[in-house]
Amino acid sequence: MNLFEVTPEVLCPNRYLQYVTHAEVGAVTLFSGIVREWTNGKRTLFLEYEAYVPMAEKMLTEIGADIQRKWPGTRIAIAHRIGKLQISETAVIIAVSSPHRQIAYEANEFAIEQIKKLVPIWKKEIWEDGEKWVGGQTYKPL
Amino acid sequence: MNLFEVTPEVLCPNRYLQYVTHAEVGAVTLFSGIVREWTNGKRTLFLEYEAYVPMAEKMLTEIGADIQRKWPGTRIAIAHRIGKLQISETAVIIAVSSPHRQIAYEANEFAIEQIKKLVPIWKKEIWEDGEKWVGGQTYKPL
Amino acid sequence: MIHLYYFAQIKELTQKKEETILWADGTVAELVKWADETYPGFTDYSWQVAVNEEYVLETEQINPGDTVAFIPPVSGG
Amino acid sequence: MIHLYYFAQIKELTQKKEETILWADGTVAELVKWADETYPGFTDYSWQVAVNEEYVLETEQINPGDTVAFIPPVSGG
Repeated sequence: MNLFEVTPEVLCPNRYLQYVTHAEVGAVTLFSGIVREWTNGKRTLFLEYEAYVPMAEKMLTEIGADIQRKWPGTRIAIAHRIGKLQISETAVIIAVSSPHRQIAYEANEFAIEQIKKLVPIWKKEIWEDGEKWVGGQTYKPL
Repeated sequence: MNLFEVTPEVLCPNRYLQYVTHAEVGAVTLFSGIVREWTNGKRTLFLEYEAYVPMAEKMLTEIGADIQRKWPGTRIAIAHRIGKLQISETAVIIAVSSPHRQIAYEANEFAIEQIKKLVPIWKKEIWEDGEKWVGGQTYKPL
Repeated sequence: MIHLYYFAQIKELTQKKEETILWADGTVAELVKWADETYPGFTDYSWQVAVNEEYVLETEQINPGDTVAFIPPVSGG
Repeated sequence: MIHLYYFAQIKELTQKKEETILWADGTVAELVKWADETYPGFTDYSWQVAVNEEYVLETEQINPGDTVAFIPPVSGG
């Protein structure tokens, strides 16, 4: 029913939009996380994404299930790209459909927040004068 | 800089996603309003959209300008389709880009709320046993 | 002369999309009076008025050459 | 035996992506002790541990056949 993937292939928005669209859908939101050239005045040349693929896909699936529990009637597709990404390429796509629009926005934003907290994917920024793994928020089990 | 159109052509999400993407963009949100088959237990066969096209495009442009004043650094593309639309076809697309994601969600949702309040576009629902122009919210000038 | 546009349910009442009428001068309220006489039931409908593609109040003046649209409650999106 | 995965900055410290090591039994804390002895500086890094693709606490038991991953602060999206 849902679609969750971590892939080295270029992400195509239509694939995910179509996946979540069916006759009861009134609204689809799509989030696309894009490789930005400038961060805090520092110029990024490109990014390298790495993932613990089976666990990442499993956690994306759990995030999707969580969303459907919180907001019944939604359908979700999430894809995260790995490997070398150039400026303006898409690193992550989240598509959420719902009969009504407010839930589609809310559930979509929830998904990206959860991804940034929980899913084992890492980003290395490569600049002209160096590189660094970006350490984001850390998940602490209780 | 921005793109606002009211058109009888099928709306292609990629056109609007690409339009708002540039080197400083970190997040793009896309909203797609879809023709739903079932509304309050009533089955829709298809929809007819009509617009006062020049005023509608002008107001979309104003909504875009308003968003850029409220959230500097965003870029916006909005398209609304008119004519006969089948179930699961896209009636409206809103693409918003921003360096950071929260603004992209917020500005996108603001855009659809404004469209539903202000822009001279009308929807007629056609059922098996009748049809009706849908009267939404009404704009009251002070 | 002024040019008038009708949309959605209003268009179905007037049985026309647009027309040009003679107009010396007057307010939106006066045009509404004319419309209600010409198309019985016109004021039973809900609409806003736009002059030259801007929403206006009923006290707004309409001048020859203006374009006036009757805008029923919108339902785009 | 258990299978270990290293990612991102941890992978650069260990100079390997994965390895299989002998393991009778013990907790995550004991594996961490082994890792710090094997790869000096290991505990200077920040990471969570996942056993069989689930985040766990340091008190969790690791059994032969398990897959253990060291998960530095994630930065996907």
